[in-house]
Amino acid sequence: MVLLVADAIIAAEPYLSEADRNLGDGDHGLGMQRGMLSVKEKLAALDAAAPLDKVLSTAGMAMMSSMGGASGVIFGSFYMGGAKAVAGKETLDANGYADFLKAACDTIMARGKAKPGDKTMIDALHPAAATADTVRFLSLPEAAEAVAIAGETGRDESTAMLATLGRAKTLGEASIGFPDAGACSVAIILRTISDFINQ
Amino acid sequence: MVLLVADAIIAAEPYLSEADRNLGDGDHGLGMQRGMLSVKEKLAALDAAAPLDKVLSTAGMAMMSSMGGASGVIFGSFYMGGAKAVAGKETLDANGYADFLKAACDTIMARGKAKPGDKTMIDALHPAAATADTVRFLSLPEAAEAVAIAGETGRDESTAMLATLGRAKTLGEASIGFPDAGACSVAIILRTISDFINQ
Amino acid sequence: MPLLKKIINDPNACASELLEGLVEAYDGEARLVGRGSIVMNNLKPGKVALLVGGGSGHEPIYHGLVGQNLADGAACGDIFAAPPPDIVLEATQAVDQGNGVLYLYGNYAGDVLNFDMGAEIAADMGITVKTVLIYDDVPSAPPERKSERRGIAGLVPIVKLAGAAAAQVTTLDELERITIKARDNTRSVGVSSAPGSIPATGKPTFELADDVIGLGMGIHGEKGVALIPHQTADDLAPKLLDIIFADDLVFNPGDEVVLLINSLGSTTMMELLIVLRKVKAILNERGIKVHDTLVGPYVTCQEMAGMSISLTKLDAELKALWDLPCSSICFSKM
Amino acid sequence: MPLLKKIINDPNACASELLEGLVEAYDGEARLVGRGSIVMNNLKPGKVALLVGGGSGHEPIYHGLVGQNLADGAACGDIFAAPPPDIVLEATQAVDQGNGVLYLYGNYAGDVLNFDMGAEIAADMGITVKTVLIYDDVPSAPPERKSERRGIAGLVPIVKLAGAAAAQVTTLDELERITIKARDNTRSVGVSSAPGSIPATGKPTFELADDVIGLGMGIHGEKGVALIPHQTADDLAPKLLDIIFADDLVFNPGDEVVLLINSLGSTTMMELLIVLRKVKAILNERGIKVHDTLVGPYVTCQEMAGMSISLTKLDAELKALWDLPCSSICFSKM
Ligand SMILES: Nc1ncnc2c1ncn2[C@@H]1O[C@H](COP(=O)(O)OP(=O)(O)O)[C@@H](O)[C@H]1O
Ligand SMILES: Nc1ncnc2c1ncn2[C@@H]1O[C@H](COP(=O)(O)OP(=O)(O)O)[C@@H](O)[C@H]1O
Ligand SMILES: [Mg+2]
Ligand SMILES: [Mg+2]
Ligand SMILES: [Mg+2]
Ligand SMILES: [Mg+2]
Repeated sequence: MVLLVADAIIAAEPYLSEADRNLGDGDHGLGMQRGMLSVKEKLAALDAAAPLDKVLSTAGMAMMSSMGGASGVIFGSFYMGGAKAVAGKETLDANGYADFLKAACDTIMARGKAKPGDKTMIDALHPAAATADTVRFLSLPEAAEAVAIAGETGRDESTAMLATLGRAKTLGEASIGFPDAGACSVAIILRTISDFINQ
Repeated sequence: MVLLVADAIIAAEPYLSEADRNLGDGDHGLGMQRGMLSVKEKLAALDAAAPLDKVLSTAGMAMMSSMGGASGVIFGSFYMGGAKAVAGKETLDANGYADFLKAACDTIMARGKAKPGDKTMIDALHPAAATADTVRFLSLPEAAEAVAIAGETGRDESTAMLATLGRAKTLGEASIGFPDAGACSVAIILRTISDFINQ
Repeated sequence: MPLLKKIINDPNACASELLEGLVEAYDGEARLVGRGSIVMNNLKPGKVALLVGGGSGHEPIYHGLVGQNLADGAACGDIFAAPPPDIVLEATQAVDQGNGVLYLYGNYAGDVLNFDMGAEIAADMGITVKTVLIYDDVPSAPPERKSERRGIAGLVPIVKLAGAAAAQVTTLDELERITIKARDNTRSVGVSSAPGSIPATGKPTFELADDVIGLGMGIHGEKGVALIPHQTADDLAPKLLDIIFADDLVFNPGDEVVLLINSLGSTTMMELLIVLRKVKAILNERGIKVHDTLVGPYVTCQEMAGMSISLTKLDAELKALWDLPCSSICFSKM
Repeated sequence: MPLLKKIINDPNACASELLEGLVEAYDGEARLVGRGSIVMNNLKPGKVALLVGGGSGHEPIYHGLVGQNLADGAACGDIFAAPPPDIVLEATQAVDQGNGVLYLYGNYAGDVLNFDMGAEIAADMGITVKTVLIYDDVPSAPPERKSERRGIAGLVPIVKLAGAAAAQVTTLDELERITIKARDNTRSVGVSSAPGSIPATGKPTFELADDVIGLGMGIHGEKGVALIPHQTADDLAPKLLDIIFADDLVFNPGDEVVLLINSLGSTTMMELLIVLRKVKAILNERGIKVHDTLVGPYVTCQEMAGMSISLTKLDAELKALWDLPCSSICFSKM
């Protein structure tokens, strides 16, 4: 699953870089691509029987140490932070997925100090995590789809936001009208997860 | 007359620069323009009764000190060198014109060490001076026209020549196929003189 | 954009290959450390260390400021990307001489996130780290939110002064104090007229209409705060200086400054000198004395076109530090 | 070509305005002389003088090489045009300290014609002048017609060495001898991938197809001796070095050299460093020791894209002169 996410992000490089070009320095897709290529490499080296949290933390570490930039720490923390929440779990259910997303979101917010509304990837991840929390009772496929939709909605809503953090900050009003690049990545990640679970 | 030549050269700036772009650094027209603007300025300051040689040497000095580049010295020497030959003369006849051109050509060749065939302005000036020498018996209008034609022929013949001097030298074979920029200037100068005398 | 015929190898290997080349440029004075750092050889034991760094693609900074009486090392990221925490850590361990390390870098979210993580791990290992952020780009935030400003070309005089201090102080606190003073005495403002390109994609970092230039554009090609008509050097220079003089740092007649006119890449030295001509005239009118003038492409964004003006106000302490000779790829002083 | 939004004033006044700006960059160390020269202040009486010069538009050279232990003055022409004789004369009179003046400039018809005339008039005034022409551009003529070659980026190490010598010698002959040795020990070769433009017209100095680069192109954008396919840094570097090694100057294992990787303008420092990486590897293989490496835009042609490699072979005398500190806008050494 993590590998599918990697491929989806790698395939989306031009789109993600373009998104960053509107508000930032145009390299978000390249950074994510660099990170995901490293994830694939590191996971290939990992033995197949490795527990879920080990897979996730390995992926997170790979991104953190290969990407650099804001998203290296941010998206590295996504997997690394989330991994703790699923320690010991063999498989994921709606409950575990909710725990994972909450832990990921909390870790990133603690690190990056971004709040919802700052026009960052948090604006896709936070609503997604909140949704996951409210649909714990659903089946994983149903929950994952609800989460994916929440992420996409959050990404779309970031378009209208005024950037108050990161590179786009200095744009002020000019930052309105474009979705945040990191939010675009989050939407792709959550969508890929749901499609995998639902296929 | 010298003023008409100045205006003709200034008007030909793009054409002369383009010619230099093919073989040199593309600034011949700009240098000649700079020189001729200075000529007009200096001659305006000169009293109208100034003798011919004074007018010519003033023009030559103006070019020499304002243009720089190869053509500053070369074309400055054209007027300054030629001026000596017409010292004391009130007006120009075919004889005087021939003397002027021979002196101009000799001065430039002494300075620049260029021989006919090196693909420089000499390849227009030298045949023109030679022609002038052979038509001393003609009327000035007839002689001036013959000289103008000789200059234009020389310019055209420079096209086929292999550059062995100046910036174009390093082009080797690549220098063949374009007329020399300085030769183009000479042709314009001699043509303007003839048209003025014949009008 | 015309097709750019860059003289490179693998477009995705530019950052690592240029760093290898940079180390070669030091002719044995510095070495490659870990995955992406350059560090001076034979640092004095006990020396208070100065570490700079940031994304690559802005050469000759940051890594070109490693040198004698300048930075002791630099942690380098990929093109336009802050170095990851483990590279920061590798550099920190290499420069540390037991007396603490000062991090000095530009104020960008990515850099702060990564350097902070590196600092945390270094602290766990018993290395004392302090951080001074560079934020000299006046138009990027109002004075009351100064600490949100970006770091641009003003980093050159700031690193020069910090490097001189690092060569002389005995404590990290002392280095921090002087570096903060250098930072707080530095203001910059710039314009950009054409984008640079991202080596990996060849794509321009932004687009700009033919008749406008971007005021306050970032050195990464981030959009500026305003688009103004393209204009002459003599019209532009006073506008830029007014932005600096309108800020909270007061420049009085008699004040001495270091002046830097920086090219973002393809803006020619000819243009910088024509701008300098006007800038000096204005400073003279105001009675501001220029102690030293720097002009050239120090902080670039590939072949981006544009320039910036930076002023660093000197007091006696900073002036003495400025006059200390230094040597590096980016900036040397006899 | 995209529309160039140069930051200038009157396009025909660029040369004079940039020179005024350049003088300002010296913060009182140098002054404007006559119509187009920059000359160091308080030269030592009796000093053997070194005068450089040439057309403008190639900043930071030539006039940026005026400085301490470098050139005493520079005679500057209009954009790409050699200075007229009277400017050469004004500069000559200003730098002369009664012990003779050495002219050191690039081998171009225009420069030779104008400097020679200046020298003649100076001689009439009783000033002893000698001339050393710089011709380091290997591809521009075969070894047997070496003296017909153009002067390109190799002028930087040559002027640096001549300037150091001028600060120490007591006779013009001695300065001439050392300068000739520096010139004869220097070789360069370059490529160009995109034209610069003439400020007055905005016109590119030449055109080049999208898939080729010009080998041995002049710094004025004169056509090169050959067009070769655009290629990687690792493919190009050996080809360029082979041209130098195939020339008449022998580089033996153990020889020490100064290496200069020069950008013609918009070629980025990143690219230069990637080329340097390969060049150093090749020199190491050959056992040639690089005593000092210079990398950056020293000799430019506006925003022309391209780079050159220069090698200057050092003997004991030249090495000692190289190590003398110097200070200028173009090149400083601690
Ligand atoms: N403090 C932060 N908290 C959360 N996300 C952040 C923060 N700063 C930046 N980001 C995210 O990182 C994205 C930019 O990533 P990227 O372009 O790879 O890094 P950089 O900005 O260093 O070039 C932004 O779109 C935003 O979503
Ligand atoms: N040694 C020389 N003798 C005669 N004419 C010369 C010589 N060198 C150059 N020229 C002329 O000068 C012209 C170039 O002039 P210009 O472009 O103004 O100077 P530069 O070559 O310095 O840019 C050439 O086309 C050639 O006709
Ligand atoms: Mg980015
Ligand atoms: Mg020319
Ligand atoms: Mg970035
Ligand atoms: Mg010229």
